[in-house]
Amino acid sequence: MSARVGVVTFPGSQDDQDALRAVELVGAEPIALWHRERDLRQVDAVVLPGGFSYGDYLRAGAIARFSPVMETIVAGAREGLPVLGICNGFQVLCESHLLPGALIRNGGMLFINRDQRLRVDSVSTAWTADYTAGQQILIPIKNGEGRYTADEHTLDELEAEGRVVVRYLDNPNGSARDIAGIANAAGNVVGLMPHPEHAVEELTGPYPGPATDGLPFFTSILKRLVAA
Amino acid sequence: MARVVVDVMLKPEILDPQGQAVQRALPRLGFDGIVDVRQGKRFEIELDGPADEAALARAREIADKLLANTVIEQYAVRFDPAEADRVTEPAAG
Amino acid sequence: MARVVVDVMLKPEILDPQGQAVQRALPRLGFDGIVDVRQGKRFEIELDGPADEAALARAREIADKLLANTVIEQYAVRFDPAEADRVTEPAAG
Amino acid sequence: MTAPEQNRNSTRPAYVVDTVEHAAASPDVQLPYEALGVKPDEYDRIREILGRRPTSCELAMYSVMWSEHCSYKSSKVHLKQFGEKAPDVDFLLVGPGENAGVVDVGGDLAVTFKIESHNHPSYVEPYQGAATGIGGIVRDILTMGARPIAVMDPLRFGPADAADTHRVLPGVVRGIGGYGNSLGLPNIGGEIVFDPCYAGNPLVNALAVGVMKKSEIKLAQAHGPGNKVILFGARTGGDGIGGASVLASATFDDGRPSKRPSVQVGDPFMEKVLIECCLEIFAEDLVVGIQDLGAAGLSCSTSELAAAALQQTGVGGMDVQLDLVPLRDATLLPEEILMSESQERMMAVVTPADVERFFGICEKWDVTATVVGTVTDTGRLRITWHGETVVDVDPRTVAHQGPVYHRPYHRPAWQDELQAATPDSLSRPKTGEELRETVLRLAGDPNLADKRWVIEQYDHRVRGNTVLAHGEDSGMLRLDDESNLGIALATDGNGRYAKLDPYTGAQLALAEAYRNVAATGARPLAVTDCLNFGSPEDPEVMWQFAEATRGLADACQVLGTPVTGGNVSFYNQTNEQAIHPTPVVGVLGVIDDVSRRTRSAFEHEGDVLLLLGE
Ligand SMILES: Nc1ncnc2c1ncn2[C@@H]1O[C@H](COP(=O)(O)OP(=O)(O)O)[C@@H](O)[C@H]1O
Repeated sequence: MSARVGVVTFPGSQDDQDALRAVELVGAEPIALWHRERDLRQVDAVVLPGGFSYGDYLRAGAIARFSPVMETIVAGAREGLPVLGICNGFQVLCESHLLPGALIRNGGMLFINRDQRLRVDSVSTAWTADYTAGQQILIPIKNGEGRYTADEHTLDELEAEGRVVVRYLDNPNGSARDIAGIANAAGNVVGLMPHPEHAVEELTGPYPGPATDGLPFFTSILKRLVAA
Repeated sequence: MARVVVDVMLKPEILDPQGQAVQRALPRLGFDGIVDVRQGKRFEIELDGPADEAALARAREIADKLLANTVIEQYAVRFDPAEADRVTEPAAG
Repeated sequence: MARVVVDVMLKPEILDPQGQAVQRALPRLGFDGIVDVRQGKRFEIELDGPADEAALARAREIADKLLANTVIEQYAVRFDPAEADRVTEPAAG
Repeated sequence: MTAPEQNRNSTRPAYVVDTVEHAAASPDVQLPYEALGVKPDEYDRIREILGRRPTSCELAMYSVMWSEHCSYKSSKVHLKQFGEKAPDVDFLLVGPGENAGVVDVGGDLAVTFKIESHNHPSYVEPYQGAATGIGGIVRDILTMGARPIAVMDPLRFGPADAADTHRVLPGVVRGIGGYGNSLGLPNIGGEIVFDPCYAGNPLVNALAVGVMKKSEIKLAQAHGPGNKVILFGARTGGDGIGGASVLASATFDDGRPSKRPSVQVGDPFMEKVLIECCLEIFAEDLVVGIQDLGAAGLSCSTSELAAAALQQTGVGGMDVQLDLVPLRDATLLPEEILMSESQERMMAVVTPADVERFFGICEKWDVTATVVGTVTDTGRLRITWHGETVVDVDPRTVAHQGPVYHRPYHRPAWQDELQAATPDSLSRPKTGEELRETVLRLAGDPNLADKRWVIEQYDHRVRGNTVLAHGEDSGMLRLDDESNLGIALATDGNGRYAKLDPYTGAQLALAEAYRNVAATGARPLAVTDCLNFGSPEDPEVMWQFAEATRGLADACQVLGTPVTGGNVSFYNQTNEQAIHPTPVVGVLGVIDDVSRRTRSAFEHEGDVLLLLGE
């Protein structure tokens, strides 16, 4: 039996189809989850996809956090359910207090979509085991509110505990300490601003490549789930 | 030093998708009886010089030129509010 | 009907890119001597029922739960301001 | 801030409903038809059609539906050629006339695409104007039963260093990005051209493309007496009352601010939810007909849905209860409700048996839906307001039988002189210094500059099917993961060529888009066009329009690519100063296997370069 990976659709989610496709590409079973359902349909892991849930009008992720499905996900995450929040999903995770800090308006005020060079700094999370520590990768970013911020104490703690998962090599938006993604203390919950689901196929990934640097996020979780 | 507050809101006849999104979310969070929500912007500006009419006039010009899009928004300019009005409430846990 | 205003601002220690962008733009528009600009949100909420302490308490709960992200923001809640404070200024041409 | 409630009643005089009965009994009442852009002879025709004076609601409907923007009264006689000269092809499933044309791309898939302008609103309020431009064209595509899958944005601005360009351009780009990104639609290409002729009249054209199963094409028609008419999506507000239509019918002139519309504000989240809601409704085959509400709002959707059924089967009609329309502003009068251009609304015709299921899907997506009327067999469109009849017309007279103008046109006197000035008369750099100067000027020209500042504000990856986008000759999308079937799209236009010779200029625009599609490896199939011109009341502008249209129709015939739909934008001028004639042409191509696409960059060292053509 293969691993079941759920992808939540909130009203206003955009990259849910892409996330489902990425899950399928690595051989896991993609399961669509709906924000109103508390039932997680026995998934082994969850992806909160990118997009503009509820238009992101109030604050990115602020309203989605209160969805019924999030109640179950928050409870599950506290007990070890692997959760990956991508972009809007990362914002939802911060709003839900599964991850510390917050994401605010980019330094240049504008929405930025570009292929971004990153460094993987932690390979001990559920979602990054297939990378090597310090590996440089190319993954698209696309957001208007992607600037990570947290108080100094939190930032120091994240660094000390090795919970900074990916960093920008050339910081596009003023994120504190070049942070592009972080994990919770247990390493099962990861939030990322870059979109690994947009870097999984030669045909549609970054050009000029490498085009498929996002795949290991999905292979990492698959291996962990199949091994478990 | 003059401390001025500029409030910018969409004109009443203009659709406010942001306020509506909040309003629609509230019943789901258990808040009923919310008749209307409008969302706008608040700017706190510190200008050098005394807190006089000239400072207000400058702030008004800034609001008109930059802070508000007067095609769809209206604004109000006033001096730093009384203590009670300050946004200093400690964040509740 | 209770009309309540909720002001939400980033905590002072949190960097405010939007306020900074405004501040940087001002000299280019010919406005000098602007020492600081912070940008936040203003909500105007209408609740049914009387304008009493209970209404304020409800609004405060809404602010705390939804309107502000208390990790980075603080808020103030108060009744609809006095006339002078209203955002009804006609847009200047 | 003053609550809307406080205005209510106090500021409105007691309103007397102008009913059909009242209109018949008061033939001498004068209505302000000219303020609504209706010409005296047009008003006479309305009276003739009705056999009485129109009610104020009827006049509202006729005025918006007979406006240039909605009726194509000046362009119709020329646009006919696209049909008359249409090449004989077997892949055209729906031709011009519907909300968008539909093309068979192989397998069980069909593609619909269309380009439209939102020029004037984007000048008035760049962000919202451009945003709602995207919203409108996407709803056109959705209406055909398709899932919208990408957008493109050909843009024209005044000089890059002009103050007004600094006001307009950033707002337009943020608006297109803000709305398109929030819909989850990749932006796969566009154009930005700076030219002084667009100062004061920037062009914001938007193209959308969608895909559907051939069996799922939807049409805008209200068949089946007894079927329910459902309005769903956003509530109706006072947006753009007399807006796009009135604005598009009268020359934009700074001296008359009263002509400026109240601005429409877009709610992309509402539209995204509306898209997903509609697609679920389509998948369960719950609609008999569907129409989006764009310019002319309810006037357009009710009359067009009812007229189409009558036209095709001879049976039709519709009763609508206007007071059931959910309002954002309770003070709106029936005339205003009929004219409101509030965004993010759709109208569907649903059999009584399917209404419950329809409402269930709307509830799932939190979309407001209301039965506002019923299909009848009376042949009439009847609209009531709190029990009183305010409209009783043959819907065809509103939707299809608007005025048709044969506007006079003639070749401008200056055309010969313009054409005589060949490039030979231009001075050439002779010294190294002059050459350096020329190179630097070219390198510094905004028209040749890197467009990254714009492109990076657009999401081009969402949906995961973008094979080619910005930086390439045309955008390319995968339609099918299994077969790798895909489409390519390019838009092109050159106002300077078109000014020099509108006939050839339009053909060059087509040829360029055609080549751009072909160069990626796709086979060009079909065309959509947005014809941006000055005032049709100027015979020289009208000549440019006639020539450009003729040129495009002739070229489409030769290339075998039918025009499947498009848009005309007139009155792009300030006082006497018209923009260059700017036909923008979009070409759709199909490619059997997107993995065999050709990029525009050199890919491998050692590859051989070949030059084709003269
Ligand atoms: N407004 C726009 N929206 C989206 N893409 C654009 C826009 N303007 C230009 N582009 C894209 O940028 C790329 C380069 O544009 P440009 O420099 O005008 O080159 P070209 O002359 O090859 O079209 C093209 O792929 C084009 O599609």
